[in-house]
Amino acid sequence: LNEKLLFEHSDKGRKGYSLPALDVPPAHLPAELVREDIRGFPELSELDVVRHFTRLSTWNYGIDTGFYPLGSCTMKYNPKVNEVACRLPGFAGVHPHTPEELSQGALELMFQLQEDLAEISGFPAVTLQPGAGAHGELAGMLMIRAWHEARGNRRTKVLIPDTAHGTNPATATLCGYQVVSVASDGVLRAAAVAELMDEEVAALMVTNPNTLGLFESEIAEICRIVHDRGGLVYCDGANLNALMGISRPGDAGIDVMHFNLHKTFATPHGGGGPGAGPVGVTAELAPFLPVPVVVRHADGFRLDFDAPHSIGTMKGFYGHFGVLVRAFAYIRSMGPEGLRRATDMAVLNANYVRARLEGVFHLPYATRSLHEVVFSDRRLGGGCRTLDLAKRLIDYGFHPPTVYFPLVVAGAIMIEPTESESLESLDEFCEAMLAVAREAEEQPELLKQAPQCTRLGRLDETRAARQPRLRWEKT
Amino acid sequence: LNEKLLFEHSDKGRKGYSLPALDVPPAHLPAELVREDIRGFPELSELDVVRHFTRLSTWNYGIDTGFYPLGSCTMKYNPKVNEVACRLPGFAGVHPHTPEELSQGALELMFQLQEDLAEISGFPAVTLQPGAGAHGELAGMLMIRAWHEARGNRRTKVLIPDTAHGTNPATATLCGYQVVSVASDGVLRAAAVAELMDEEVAALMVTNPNTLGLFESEIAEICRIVHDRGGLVYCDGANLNALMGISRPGDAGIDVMHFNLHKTFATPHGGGGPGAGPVGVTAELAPFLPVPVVVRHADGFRLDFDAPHSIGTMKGFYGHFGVLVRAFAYIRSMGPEGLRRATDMAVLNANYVRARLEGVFHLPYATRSLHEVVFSDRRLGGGCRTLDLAKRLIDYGFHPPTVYFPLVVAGAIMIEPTESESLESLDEFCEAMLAVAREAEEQPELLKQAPQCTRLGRLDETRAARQPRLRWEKT
Amino acid sequence: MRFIPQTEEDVRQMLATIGTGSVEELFAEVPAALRLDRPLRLPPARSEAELLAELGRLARLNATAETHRMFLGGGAYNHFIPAAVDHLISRSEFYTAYTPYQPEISQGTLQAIYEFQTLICQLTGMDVANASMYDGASACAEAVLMATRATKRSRVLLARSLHPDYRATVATYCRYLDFELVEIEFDETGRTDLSVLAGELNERCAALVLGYPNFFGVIEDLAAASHLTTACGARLIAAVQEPLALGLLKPPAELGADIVVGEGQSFGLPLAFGGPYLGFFAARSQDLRNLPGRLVGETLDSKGQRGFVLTLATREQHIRREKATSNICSNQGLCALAAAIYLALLGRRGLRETAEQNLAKAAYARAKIEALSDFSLPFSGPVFNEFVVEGTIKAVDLLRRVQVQGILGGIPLVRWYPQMSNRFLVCVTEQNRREDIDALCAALAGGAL
Amino acid sequence: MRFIPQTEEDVRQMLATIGTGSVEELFAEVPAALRLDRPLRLPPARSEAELLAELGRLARLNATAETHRMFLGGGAYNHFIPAAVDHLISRSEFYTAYTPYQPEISQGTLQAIYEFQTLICQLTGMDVANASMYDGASACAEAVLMATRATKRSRVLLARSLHPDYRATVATYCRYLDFELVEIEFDETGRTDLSVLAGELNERCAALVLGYPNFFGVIEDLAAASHLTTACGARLIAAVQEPLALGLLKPPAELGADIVVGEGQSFGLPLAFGGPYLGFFAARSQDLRNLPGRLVGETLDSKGQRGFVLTLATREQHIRREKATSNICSNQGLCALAAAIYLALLGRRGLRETAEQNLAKAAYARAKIEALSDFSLPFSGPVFNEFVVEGTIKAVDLLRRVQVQGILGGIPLVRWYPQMSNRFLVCVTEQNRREDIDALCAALAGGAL
Repeated sequence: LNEKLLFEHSDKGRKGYSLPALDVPPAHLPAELVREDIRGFPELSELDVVRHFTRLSTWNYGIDTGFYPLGSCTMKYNPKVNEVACRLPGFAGVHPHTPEELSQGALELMFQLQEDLAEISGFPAVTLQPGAGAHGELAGMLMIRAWHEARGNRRTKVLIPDTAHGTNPATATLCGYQVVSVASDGVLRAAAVAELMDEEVAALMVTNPNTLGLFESEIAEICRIVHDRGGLVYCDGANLNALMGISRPGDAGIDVMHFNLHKTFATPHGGGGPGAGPVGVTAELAPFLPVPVVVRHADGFRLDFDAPHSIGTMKGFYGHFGVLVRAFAYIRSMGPEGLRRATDMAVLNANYVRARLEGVFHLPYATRSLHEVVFSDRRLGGGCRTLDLAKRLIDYGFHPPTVYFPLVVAGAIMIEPTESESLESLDEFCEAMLAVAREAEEQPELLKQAPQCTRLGRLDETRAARQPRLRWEKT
Repeated sequence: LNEKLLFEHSDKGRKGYSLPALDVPPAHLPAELVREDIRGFPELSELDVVRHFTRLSTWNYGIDTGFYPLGSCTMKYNPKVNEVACRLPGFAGVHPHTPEELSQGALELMFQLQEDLAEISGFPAVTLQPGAGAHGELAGMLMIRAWHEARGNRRTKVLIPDTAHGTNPATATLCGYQVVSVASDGVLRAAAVAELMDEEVAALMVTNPNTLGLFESEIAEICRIVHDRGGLVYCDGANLNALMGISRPGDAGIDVMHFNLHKTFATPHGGGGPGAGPVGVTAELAPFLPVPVVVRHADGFRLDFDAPHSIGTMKGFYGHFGVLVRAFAYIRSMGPEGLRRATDMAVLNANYVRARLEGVFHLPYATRSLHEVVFSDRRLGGGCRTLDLAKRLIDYGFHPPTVYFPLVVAGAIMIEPTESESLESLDEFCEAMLAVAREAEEQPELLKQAPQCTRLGRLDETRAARQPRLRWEKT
Repeated sequence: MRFIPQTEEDVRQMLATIGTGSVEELFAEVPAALRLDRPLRLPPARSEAELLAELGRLARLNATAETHRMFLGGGAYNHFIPAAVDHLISRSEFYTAYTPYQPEISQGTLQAIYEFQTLICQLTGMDVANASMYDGASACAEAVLMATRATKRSRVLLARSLHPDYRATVATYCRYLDFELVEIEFDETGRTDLSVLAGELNERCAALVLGYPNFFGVIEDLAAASHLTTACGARLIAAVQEPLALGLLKPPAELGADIVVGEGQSFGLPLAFGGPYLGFFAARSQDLRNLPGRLVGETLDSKGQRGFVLTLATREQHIRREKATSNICSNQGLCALAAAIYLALLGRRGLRETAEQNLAKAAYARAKIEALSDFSLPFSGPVFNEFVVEGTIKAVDLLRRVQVQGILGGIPLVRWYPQMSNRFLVCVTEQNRREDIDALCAALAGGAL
Repeated sequence: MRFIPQTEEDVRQMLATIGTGSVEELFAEVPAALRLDRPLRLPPARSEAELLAELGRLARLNATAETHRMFLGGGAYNHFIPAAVDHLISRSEFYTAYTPYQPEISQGTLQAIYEFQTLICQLTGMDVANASMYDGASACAEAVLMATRATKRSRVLLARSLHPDYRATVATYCRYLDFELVEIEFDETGRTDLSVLAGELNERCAALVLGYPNFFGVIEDLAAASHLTTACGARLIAAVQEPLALGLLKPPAELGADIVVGEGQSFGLPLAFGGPYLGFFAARSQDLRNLPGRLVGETLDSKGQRGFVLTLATREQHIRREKATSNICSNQGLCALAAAIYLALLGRRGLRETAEQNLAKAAYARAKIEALSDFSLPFSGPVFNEFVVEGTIKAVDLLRRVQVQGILGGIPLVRWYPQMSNRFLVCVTEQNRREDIDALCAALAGGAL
């Protein structure tokens, strides 16, 4: 069934809200400040609105709908109790300008979460302020630059491996750096870094495990090389789910790392956000953290704005508090054994999928995988490409893996099952992958015309970009 | 996509729960009291369970999914704020054995709801205890019998019109009465009642408006006849949505009536329950109400168990309190004008659907409809029956109307739109009905093979009854 | 009005289609004499914010386990409800649906109820379970009615140790059905006195109803009772007021029960001042066509796929009318769904471990209370998570003193057992921490002085 | 572990398939020197009940509008959120989904965001809006960056009356980009001093940023500012910290703004100690290909049906990498959804009436406070729902006295404006009843003594 746009449903005079009667005299602004009616704005009853968005929701696919092996996104289960926790009136209703003595609960939670993230990552200082991973990257790279500037040593370049997320170079640019790409052979080699590392390089940005799901086994040596030449190492923490309780980036020589709470710590992705991107740093970089950080005093917890070397503030207020509550609830629910078990099982699941599929799908890198595995479409028959496979998987009831990323693998198919999935789910998914591979050989049109089981068929993205229509207008 | 049964998913050792560590010594029962493991019992993770029931939910159709014109069921919008209200910790968490001084909020709400229902219906005394409409009927008919017994006048029969819900005769039987059916010509005629009314008749059970959606216009005269011969009149309140602020059954001479809070007062139907079936009675019948009723004293509200003439208790505790909270919230949200407007618009909506369809569908009774309208399949072409029409409407995205009820109309199609639906919804539904009628003429197989757009096709109900399989067992 | 969508323009247009001049005219069939000539006398409409403020005020007047240490049981239990339960039953496809009369668009409800029926069968050991009833008390009454139908007998024995609401509800349902209801005394174990029972059983008996556990928290000897009922052809009905006990206790079927009914509130339903709760009803295959209430059965669709439908409706009132097996025409659908979710989450091990925690905590509390100088435990029979305590003063007074210290210490028994003025019923669940129990004992000791 | 499904038997079987002997071996690529040789030092796992108890304890330490009369604004507003908003965003299809990269199974998110974009365009009067950003402050920073890209200029003027967090965030974002940031003073109206502004504007200016309303709650004269910026080719950026004002105020586009950014928290998002909130970003068509952030556009599917997709991704970092228009690669999807639902519920009339109530209540409070002997209103410009009050003692001390009476009376301004030690910002919304305002006035009068 189709569902019109809100604006197409509307009927002059309908309403879906209620206000108390006004208990003070009405007031008026000078007429020249006041707008006309908003043309085209919705007018609907509460049921109209509820039905509209309920219907829309049914065209979406979430973790609760089924297996969601989107590589690099760590689509693990979002515990229901966390949704209750962040809605507790004392958390949902506390105003950010509330005096500290009346927001001790919020501050204590943030303080404890700072400490927890520090222990998990091996970084002594943590800011919770950034709103997402890329925002954390920006905060982290600004701190790196501030550190260099404080030493009177500006530097101009940042090294980034060819497997990196696109946000890494975008962030480096935003910090005024020039990006130098480093080739890897799946794993980043110390020698390759050594060759490019010079006195103009402010930092190396790495992801560990990298976007191929491989541990950067030369990372300690790489950090030494960068440090020896006066640089710092930034780690994109997107893949921390592979390392909890196993290895701490802070112990390996990394200087700065962001966390994706919406990946590793089970906060929901919300169809694109909100996430949260705390950043951990070494003691040396701690003076540069954004303000405020939460500190503990004898008489309670406080927001500390007094940091002369701070890079400043990354956004309004103190962080995505509602997301922080969920992540904190997750860490407390898991405990140290639970987090370690999550990592163990995430890696086991990825390796199981790899083992079941590698005979049929082309595996570009043979190194042992951690939490995700990247195949390519090279062996796919019938002229089918990765996109066709992805769309056909939809017909089998699965969310497709990440496709065409990382860029170093042509036609990449990047599968991250996470620890949340049972063997039963993995088997069903592997069967589907194998069935689609057979279909590609035998009936490639099934892939090329997929998806068939969705309300809409394959969407024309080129048309959208060539003739942009970005808002509804009355026709 | 299919979804296995819980038991078919299970894997020995999985769990979806967590308990605090036991903080007292373990204890043991005598071994002969202790069971073996429960064979076949589920073992699932939290995600397994969440995904299972999320998927199941998507195979259901609710009011939030779309138009639900189920006649006699008053499928109106269930306001979201009422779901919040009944979950307030002070309502959801109060134990029924809490001392009265610590449950004054619950008692005050119940007292106010008793008063509200009394005002809406015109009955001075109300019990909130019955768990559903049929349970209210049972309470009401037991009170009628108790009243007769108290007068030393047993009586043996109950008159019930042929348009009545099946629960009416079933209830009368449960009270030890013999059922005498009264023929109607759409509306119950005073003359027909007069003819059957004698000294053995304890009561007449009517529904007003009746299940054809017609007001029982001779009801005052009928009540006089029954009363004159020593009987009482019971009213099935299922259709009260047609009368709020218009006419009060208690003013018309009715002695007892049950309310369906899950119909008239917008509490959700829950896929079959829980509902709530309060009963209103005249002052004369008040001593026979079930215990307890909530009474107001100088020092607060109390549960009054001291009623020597009471028929006793209908179930555990005091009523479906969680449902009562929702109904109370609804009444307060609507106010007197809102309830009246609901009735006006419910009746307008039904008459609009009638006007749009009556040229095409056969309308067995020409009397002005109130809140619902009953057609029959007599004019449906291509050998199609009501069931075929119903299943085909599913393909159009609508929940079918009530079918084959009331029994006095062969192939009945009973449509109750309620006030919640916009003109836009009604038009879409009427277009679909007219389209299906055309299809019946031109392509009757579309109806006979419907539904096609659902996960399952038409289900074999005969097979289910002939070879009953009422539980899963390991095969 | 945010719940009513018609605009004045809509109304005009609809009236034109209908061919009437006003909404008023649509009520032409309602005689003037029956018309209400004034507005309803109700408070004016509240906005959503005002409504929540008013209800919030009322809600805060009530004591809960958040405001008090709670030791109340007696047919309603303070168990933890995992957040996933409420999340799932809040899916509007479940809670805004009607009875699944159109199975093709109701498979969610139907499969969940089929799973619920199976879970109840597994817990009780019975062959068949219905789709649920209003609550434990009314399910018990329906069980008595079924036993009389099945045996065509009219004498019914009820243990006096059976929950008083269950006994009262049976009495109400049977009020005009010419049955003979007899109550059977309990002995010093708190269990039904088997010698009295033996004397009252005869070939006119349709049924015996025992609590399992009973109102005193004591576990009745179903096996012994079953020997006696079987001998005279009466049905043994086990009525389970605390179903969590079935995580640990032998299933009633194994001990010879013929019908098992009970209250499912413990399985994921909030206390909510007594309702809505969840009656369950299970029986042996022999009684299949005598069952009251709805049943969901498995079948096939037109393409041969498995599906579920309401079935055996010929027992029910919309077809059988006055010959129906019961007048019930709904079930507690959403409550049964909650129970199925709860049981699926706890699963095999969780149910057992939760039951074991209840057992252990109650045992700890019993031992500690028994050691207090002014308290004794009058009944010697085995208990699960609640038990009767006898003090030296009136329980009502004692508990009021305890209550002042923020403790809901138990339920005075005098209302139902007038000779038990110094006795009260204490319930301990997995929700009570050791420190709560210790606080209760301290308060009892202090209150008894 | 209830979130991890693998049983020991599963693990054995999976290891066999993989061909390794232990899970440990899967980490063979992690050098021993980098292995953590101890368990993480974190508190042990909590059960769900324990977790809720612990979080409940923390939550109860915080003041809210349920515990205090609240007059705090300053970029975050206490507005009523209809229950339907939370119900709908709690549909797991929405909140457990990722970014809608696969449009065929993401039409729910995509259509909702398209509707959000449209609603923002309608509110601001702009041509195009993106799919949202982290919050108002970061959206403001992105707007400055876009203006410098579009104009290829590097001088940026920020009103000193602009929200301090917005100014600080702009400064952070621009820290290493060789821009010249200049702050423009306000005058006694509380609005930006247009004569100072005229002096600072020149042909090197990329942008001027004004609050609308500004941090003092005052409505800036956008039209006048626009004449000046247009004359020198700079972009006028309106930053809306209280978007409810747009229900009543002229849309910035109509007054000549080139870019409109702001904070959407007022539209159905909880206060939540400052986040997650909702940055919105709207611009004119000329800037379409310079926009930061995600965009949803309309297109057709293979059968010619209307559908929605993420579009113009060539601006973004996963394609453009270091040449991207921004490094942002997410949006506040669920917050944007909440805002769309909120706006749809309020609708045309509701938004206006809610704005009018805010205006009226703030006017009532202003008049009443102004009448108090020790208080004055330092700024004369028109305000919407918040305003600056000047007392005769330090605002921090005064507000602490008011707080003791259960009133969060306002925000001291001294932290951002050191000369304003006696001034504070008071916000009044539709949630404050007249009696709350009266209580505030009484407490202020008492506190000033």
